[in-house]
Amino acid sequence: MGTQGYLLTVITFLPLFSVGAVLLLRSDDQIWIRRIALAASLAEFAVSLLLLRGFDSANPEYQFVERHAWIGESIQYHLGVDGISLFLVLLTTFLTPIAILCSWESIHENVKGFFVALLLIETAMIGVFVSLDLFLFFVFWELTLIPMYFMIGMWGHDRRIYAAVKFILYTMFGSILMLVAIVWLYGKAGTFDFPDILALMQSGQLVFPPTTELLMFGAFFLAFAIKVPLFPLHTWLPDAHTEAPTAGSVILAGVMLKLGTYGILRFCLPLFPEAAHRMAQPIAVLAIIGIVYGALVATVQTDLKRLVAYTSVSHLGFVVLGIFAFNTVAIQGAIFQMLSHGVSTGALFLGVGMLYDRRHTFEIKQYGGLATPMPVLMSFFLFISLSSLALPPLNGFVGEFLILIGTFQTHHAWASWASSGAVLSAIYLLWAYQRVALGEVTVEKNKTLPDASTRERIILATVAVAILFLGIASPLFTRRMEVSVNNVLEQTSGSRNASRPVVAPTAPGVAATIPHRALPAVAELQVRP
Amino acid sequence: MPDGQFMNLHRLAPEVVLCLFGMIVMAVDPFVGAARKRTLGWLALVGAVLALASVHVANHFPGPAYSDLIHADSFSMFLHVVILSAVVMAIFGSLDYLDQENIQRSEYYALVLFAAAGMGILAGANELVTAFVGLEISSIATYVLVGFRRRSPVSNEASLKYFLLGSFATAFFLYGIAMVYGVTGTTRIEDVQVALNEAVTSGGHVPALAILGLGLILVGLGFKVVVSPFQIYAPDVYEGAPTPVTALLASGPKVATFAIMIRIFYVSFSAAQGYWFWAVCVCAVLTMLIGNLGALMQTNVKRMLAYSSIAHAGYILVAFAASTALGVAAVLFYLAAYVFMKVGAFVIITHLGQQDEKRLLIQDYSGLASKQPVVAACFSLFLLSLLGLPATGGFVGKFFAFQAALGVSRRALVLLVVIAAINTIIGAYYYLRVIITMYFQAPHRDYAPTPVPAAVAIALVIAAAGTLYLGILPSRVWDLAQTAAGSLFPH
Amino acid sequence: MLLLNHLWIILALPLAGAAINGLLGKRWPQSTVNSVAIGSVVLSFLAAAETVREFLGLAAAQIPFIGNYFTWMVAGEATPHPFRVDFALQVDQLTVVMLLVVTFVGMLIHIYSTGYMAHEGGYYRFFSYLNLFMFFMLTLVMGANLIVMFVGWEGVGLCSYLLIGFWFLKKSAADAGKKAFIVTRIGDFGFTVGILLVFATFGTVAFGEIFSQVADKPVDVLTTICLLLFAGAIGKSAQLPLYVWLPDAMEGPTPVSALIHAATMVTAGVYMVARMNPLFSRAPAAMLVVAIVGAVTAFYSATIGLVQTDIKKVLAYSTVSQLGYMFLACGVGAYSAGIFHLMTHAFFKGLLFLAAGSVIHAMGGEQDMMKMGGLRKKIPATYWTMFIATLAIAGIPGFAGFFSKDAILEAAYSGPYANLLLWGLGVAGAGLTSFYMFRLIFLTFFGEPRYDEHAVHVHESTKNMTIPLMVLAFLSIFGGWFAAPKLVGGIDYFEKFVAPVFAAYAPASGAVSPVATEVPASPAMDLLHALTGWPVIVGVLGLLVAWWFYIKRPDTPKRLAQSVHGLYTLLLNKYYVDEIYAALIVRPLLWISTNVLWHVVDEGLIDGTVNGTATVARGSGAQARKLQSGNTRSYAAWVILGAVGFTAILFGLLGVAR
Amino acid sequence: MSAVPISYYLVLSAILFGLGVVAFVFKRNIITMFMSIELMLNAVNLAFVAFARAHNSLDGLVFVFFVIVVAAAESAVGLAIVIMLAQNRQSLNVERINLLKL
Amino acid sequence: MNIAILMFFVCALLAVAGAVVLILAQEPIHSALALVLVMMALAVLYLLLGAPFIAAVQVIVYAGAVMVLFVFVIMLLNAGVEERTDFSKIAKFAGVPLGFLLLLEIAHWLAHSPIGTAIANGVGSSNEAADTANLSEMLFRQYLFPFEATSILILIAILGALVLARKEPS
Repeated sequence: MGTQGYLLTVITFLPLFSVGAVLLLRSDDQIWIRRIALAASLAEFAVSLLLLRGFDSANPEYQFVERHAWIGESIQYHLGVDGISLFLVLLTTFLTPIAILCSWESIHENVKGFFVALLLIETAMIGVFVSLDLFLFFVFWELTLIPMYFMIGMWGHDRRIYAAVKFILYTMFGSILMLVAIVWLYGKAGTFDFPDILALMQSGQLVFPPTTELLMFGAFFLAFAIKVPLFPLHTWLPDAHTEAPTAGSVILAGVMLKLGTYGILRFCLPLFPEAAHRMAQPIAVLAIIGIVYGALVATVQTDLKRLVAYTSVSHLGFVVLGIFAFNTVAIQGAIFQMLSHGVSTGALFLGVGMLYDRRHTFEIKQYGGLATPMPVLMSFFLFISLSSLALPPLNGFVGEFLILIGTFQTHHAWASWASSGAVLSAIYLLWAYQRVALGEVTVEKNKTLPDASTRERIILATVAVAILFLGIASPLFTRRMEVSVNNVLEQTSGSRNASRPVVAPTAPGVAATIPHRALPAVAELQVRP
Repeated sequence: MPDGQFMNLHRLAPEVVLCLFGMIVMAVDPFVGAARKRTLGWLALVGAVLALASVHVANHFPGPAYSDLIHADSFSMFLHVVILSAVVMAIFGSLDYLDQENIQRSEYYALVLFAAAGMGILAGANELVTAFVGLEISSIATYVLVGFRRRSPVSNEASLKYFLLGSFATAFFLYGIAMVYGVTGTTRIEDVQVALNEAVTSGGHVPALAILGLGLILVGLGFKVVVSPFQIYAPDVYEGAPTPVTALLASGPKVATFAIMIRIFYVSFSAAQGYWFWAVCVCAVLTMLIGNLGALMQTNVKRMLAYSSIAHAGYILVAFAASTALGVAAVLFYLAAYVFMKVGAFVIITHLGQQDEKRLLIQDYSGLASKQPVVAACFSLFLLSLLGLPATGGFVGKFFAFQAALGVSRRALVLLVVIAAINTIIGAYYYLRVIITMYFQAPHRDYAPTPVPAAVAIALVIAAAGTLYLGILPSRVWDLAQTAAGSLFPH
Repeated sequence: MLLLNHLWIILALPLAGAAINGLLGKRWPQSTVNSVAIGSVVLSFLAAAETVREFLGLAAAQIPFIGNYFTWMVAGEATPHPFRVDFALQVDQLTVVMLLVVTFVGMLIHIYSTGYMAHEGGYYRFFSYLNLFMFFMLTLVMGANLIVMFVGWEGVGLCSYLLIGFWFLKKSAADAGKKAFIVTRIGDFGFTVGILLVFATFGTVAFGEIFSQVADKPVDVLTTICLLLFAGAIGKSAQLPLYVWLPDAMEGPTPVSALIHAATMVTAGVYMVARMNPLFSRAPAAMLVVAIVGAVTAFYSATIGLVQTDIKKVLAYSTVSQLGYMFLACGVGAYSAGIFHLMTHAFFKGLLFLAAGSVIHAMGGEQDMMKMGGLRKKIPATYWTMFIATLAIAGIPGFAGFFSKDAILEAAYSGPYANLLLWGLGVAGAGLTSFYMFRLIFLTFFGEPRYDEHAVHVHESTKNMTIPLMVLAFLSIFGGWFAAPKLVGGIDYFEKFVAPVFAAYAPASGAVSPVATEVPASPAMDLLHALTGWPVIVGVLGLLVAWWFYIKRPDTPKRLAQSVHGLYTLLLNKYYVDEIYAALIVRPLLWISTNVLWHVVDEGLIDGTVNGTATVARGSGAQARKLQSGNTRSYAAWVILGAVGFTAILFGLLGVAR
Repeated sequence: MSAVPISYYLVLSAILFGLGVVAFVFKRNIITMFMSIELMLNAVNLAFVAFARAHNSLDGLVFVFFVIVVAAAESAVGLAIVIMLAQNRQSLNVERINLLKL
Repeated sequence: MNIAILMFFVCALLAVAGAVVLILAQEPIHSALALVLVMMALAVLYLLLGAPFIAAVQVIVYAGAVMVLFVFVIMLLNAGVEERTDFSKIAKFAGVPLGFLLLLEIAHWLAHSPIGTAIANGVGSSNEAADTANLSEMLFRQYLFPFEATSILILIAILGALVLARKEPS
């Protein structure tokens, strides 16, 4: 995997630079702040499309690799994408302009800060997807939190502070333990470089005793599971979503939740195969509980945005389930589901946001019969709901069905239980749609609401097209993933069979960093158990 | 004794410069009109900066000075830089503060410089009594500085508490030294090590009296580096002291004392590592917990930051407990990062506190972001760094600390790191609370923000730059820290 | 071979129509919308017809003819179990039948709708939905693999949802649409799992590939598959226990009821079972279940039909009942009979609905038969066509329904899977059917008007509505004559035509419809036998009873109702099934979700834990502060404590070391 | 002629130091608290001298010299602080000086 | 029973007594005088230990200068009877007992330390090592640095006293 230019660096940091540009503007010059932010994000999307051109879907290695020493020898600036991260990067770059566009008018105070935060998040999220050095990964991982924290806290709704704090403490709790695990891993492997660590494991030089491995897996998984969020770690999500501004929700649901599932797929499985297989059963059970539970709770929500938030719990359950089926089809489905959920749920939040812009409430009671005043918006809303309830041939169906098919190969019961999610999703989405759109207009104010503006039509049309495209042209995506997915699976199973010595030897890197000058007492202390 | 070891002032260049300027400031004082005392501040600043520069000189002639009472090794030099940058920032922070409190006096600067000199001695001391003298120099100077706002009762009170408890603890330290001297017949760091190792080889274990001495020394030093249960005085003193002094207090003595602590524990008492390891672990846990929990419910930012500095001492002890060269390096790096973010934070408090430090409650900062976005941003940066968010020095510091601790595969240390990690979350809560107030809450109507004076601005720029530099490009400093740590263990 | 190679055109036309009308129709006059909608359907019908013509020219080996267009889903290509779904369409005899029925009836109903919907808002929307439905229905019947079929399957469900709720301002309509979609989805749950199991078993989802392997798969697996798939069919074709959505679906505009809820969509289940016949034929248990469900439903819903007064509701229950017959047919192995009945039913039931629509139209929206009567003279066209349809459904010899229903009951009586009990149910159902259908006729068209003649001025519908009626009436008579020769010992041409589909993968035992194997005795006897068979007898009986009840002694029903009041109310309330479902499933689920899952688990347990930890932390924080008493002496005490403590620790370990 | 074992001196110094500690925590008057610190320092000195004697080296005595100087300096500042405090407060009772707490 | 031991015990007793009085005395002035007593006793012990110079310094600097300063301040602030408040429970119930515990602990280890067995010379026996010349030699050569440092220390002390104790220009 030779270095192939600096494309990834550009993609990762372009938003950051545009932040600089935005900062240069006067903070009351809202129009230009918006324009520049939008232009930047569109440019970003265009650039990121270059990835598709150069990407070789037959190559299992990481591509567009960049690798430079950063801190000492052990910490590197190491970037690269494979079939798994490729589309997640694209998803990010695709959703950001939409998020910017949808907050075009709904954000009034401190516009500058808002778009700065948005662009910062983009950089951080892309960074997470492309970094191959655990340290670098963690840095980006944590950096996603703060801008989102500000976004929720500053431009959120009534209970925004509670939500923001809950969001950040919840997620930090997970990630800090992951940091410990990462550092511990370094202590054993002597490097933070993900591929190198894997190589060490493959060659049997680096082996963990089962218990340790389980603990490590736990530390990593907890961080990711909170992000996903996996039942029962999901309670930050409804609050965060409900309180966040529309753009925030779109990014949060669209991309940020995927950080979790991506992390599981990229790190938890290959690094701790044994543990992953041992924990597969309970985790799958949790995922299934999440699918059903999320759906049921969503059904009875009285707050539209909260409802959509809970659907995420349900849909992400599918993804986790797919991942832990350890089956190519299922995992491809899982990745695809990440994309389609990103688009569909993002779109749902867009719709909800547009309603909010008009009526400043999420209470379903406050709506009803909206199809009469705003047919276009509601038609889009229905279309999006349909994609979210996995109606073929839309995107939602493809993802879910691939997961189910794949999972069913290995675990009949899991898949069967999970399929019930499809029924439930129909229930909550259609019921919600009915309560919002159908029937007579119940609230006087709603009679005069304007239908979707041109800007909104553009946004909605874009996502609608994306939904349809994902649904019909799924092979364009799945084919590019397959090699990488098999690669991951091979890592996950391959190092299981690797013969292993009893005790884990400390890798050379460590010997280098703990020199012989260490005091004698310490020297003998280290061998002492 | 060969004269080679005698009088090598150049190896003490920083201290010399500091004392010199201290006296100059005093000497010039009478010729400066009451209105222009501020210029003395700039003079002192020049002194501090020159001292910083002179570290470079001293660095050129590493080796023992004054018949080996002082070591000008890279370890001491590293810490000199850290201490002196803290001093520089503190002085920048003081200039306008003293005007505003109208206590603009030459003594202040002189004392700061002398205190710095004391800390320098402490950092370089290679002999216990010398260390004691250094310690006292810095302590007595700071006792006075703490009480510098004479009209303010809290300032007096802080000064008294600090003085009483400080000298109380020092007495323990001294008695500890006496014990060590009693056992080994010497007070030179390496000689003690040799003697104790011999004792171990002959007697089979470290002499009891030495251990007792170590315990008493730990009391004295623990008091200065502010670890539980000797942290007890810190919140009161930090709160009562004039804010720039608090900045100095929270950084300088801590750094210097850690220096001598490392020398004593790692070198002199290396034989006893198996014993002090546990003491340090316990101490670390207590310190982190008490520091963070105490800060959790504070309404006064200054006091909150005081607690947070306790907590940070705890994190540093985690690295300290690693008892490897890597651990020392981690401690050094952490101290460097810590100084920038902490002093930065306190300088901001200094500015925001306004006349008579009346705006110290968290509520007072509500909506600050909309009135003074840059200040708020800086403050947030420091807070996030204290909280340990990536791309800041605080994070990298914690990271290296964890790395050092986990580098030694030992269950206790893993546990220690996990506890530290969980404490970070507790910490997050109160650091973020301040950010919430600044950004998420409506601004106070009655609050009229004072424009940021140049000096404060400079201090902030230095602090912020340092924090970010250590956060994003830590390699260079990390390498220095490692060589510094290495210089402790020749052979 | 022009169109066979471009099967997609048949689908594409209505889709295009839907898209055009949906996107642009809003601003267009009705005429334009009409021409787009009807044009697309007519073209698609012609295309279908042409396709059939070409198909007839194919050699047996080329059947089923498959057109493979693009790969729609693919995953794990490199793995031992690659999953790959092509968007492929196929044509075989079964498809041909469905194709013609769907396109033709669909076409007629489109034309009819131009009249019926003329005065409704959202005209373009209606036709765009209708076209979209055509697209999905055709996908369903032409799909060459389970997944494509499933696409159509779900798609028609969607359209039914949209069309039932077309008048979405009416809450009842919106509810009905939702109910239809969700209830069918429950069935689809089974269908989905069924597909999963199929793939897991056969490693493919394409019909041909599945059937070719079917022989060497264990019976229990096949049974499971069949039952799961049948669950889907139950939902879609409104069988017990999931039939509840269909009566409510009558909230939709009548043409919709005619097209979707009588002629085409609801028969999808039957089609699917027939399509999967190789599997079913090898799973006797599943067959039995299908048969039982069919027969019971046939009888059960007929009983409900007896007492309904809403003209469309009657037809709805009759539809459910008729679908029951089709499943009964499949269940007893007489697939062709089932499909045959599907076809004839499409004709006469479509007709019935359209006619009913015409009546309602004439009555100015009135649906309650009790408020009609004596319309015979006023709307003769409607009357005559509807009467014909009724004769057909009642199974009066010579009409379409007679042939198909007769074939089914005969199979149930003497087929390889014959089952007298089910046959009995079927016959009884037939009697009831004939009764309530004639009840409908008599109540509507005979007797004295029971409505205010000044308020409502009844008028015959326009040509574009009556012409489709007549066409369908014609088919309701002659649509069944393919089978006529059989009566005189000849062969059933319809069956002969579709037989290959069911024969191709039939198990050795030979579960093909029995009639073919039967040796004709004497034609006359057969004819007589057929004409005097139980079905005919009960049919006529039903007619007479209805005549007695509603013409001769109009007060009888009331008296009867009083005498068996309990039964009457039970029927009137449809056995309270909806209420039971609500009480047993819907409400508990909502209650649990709200009060247990959401409030207790989510807010109570999980958030409680989270916030609890925070509270604990704050509490201990408050305690930690208390250490700072501000009293220097206490501080001194702390320092001493530290000194003692640490020396203790150190010496403790020294002791250990000693 | 026999003489006094060093340990006697050491024990004495221990006793004095301990009493100093106790005094510090026991007394309330700032000045006397400060005196008890002086007492502790004296105890330390005694120990130094005794050890110096035992090792027969002079360093100990030098240390004592430094300690005394430091103590003197300390007392100067300390008493200054006491005076300053006395100017602002009525009581010299350390327990009444607790504005700063929690 | 020899004179050295006798003197040791007398002085030790005086010292301890002084310390106890320091603790118990109500009046700060009494405490001060008690402390002076302790210092004197110690000075004698220094003589016994053969450190006449230190003894002298002890008497002059400590008992002389420092304690006089104390007494002076006590007079200046005319500190009356100490009020025995007991706000700090922890000081009462933990501090004091632990103080004694610490005393015992230290005493125990010192008593049992091997060095303790070394015998000190009696009175008068002049100790070459300890003579003032060598002492100053050490002070100004080997320990020159701390010595210089202490000058700074004293400078600081002066400064401090200046800053803190001066009357406010009101």
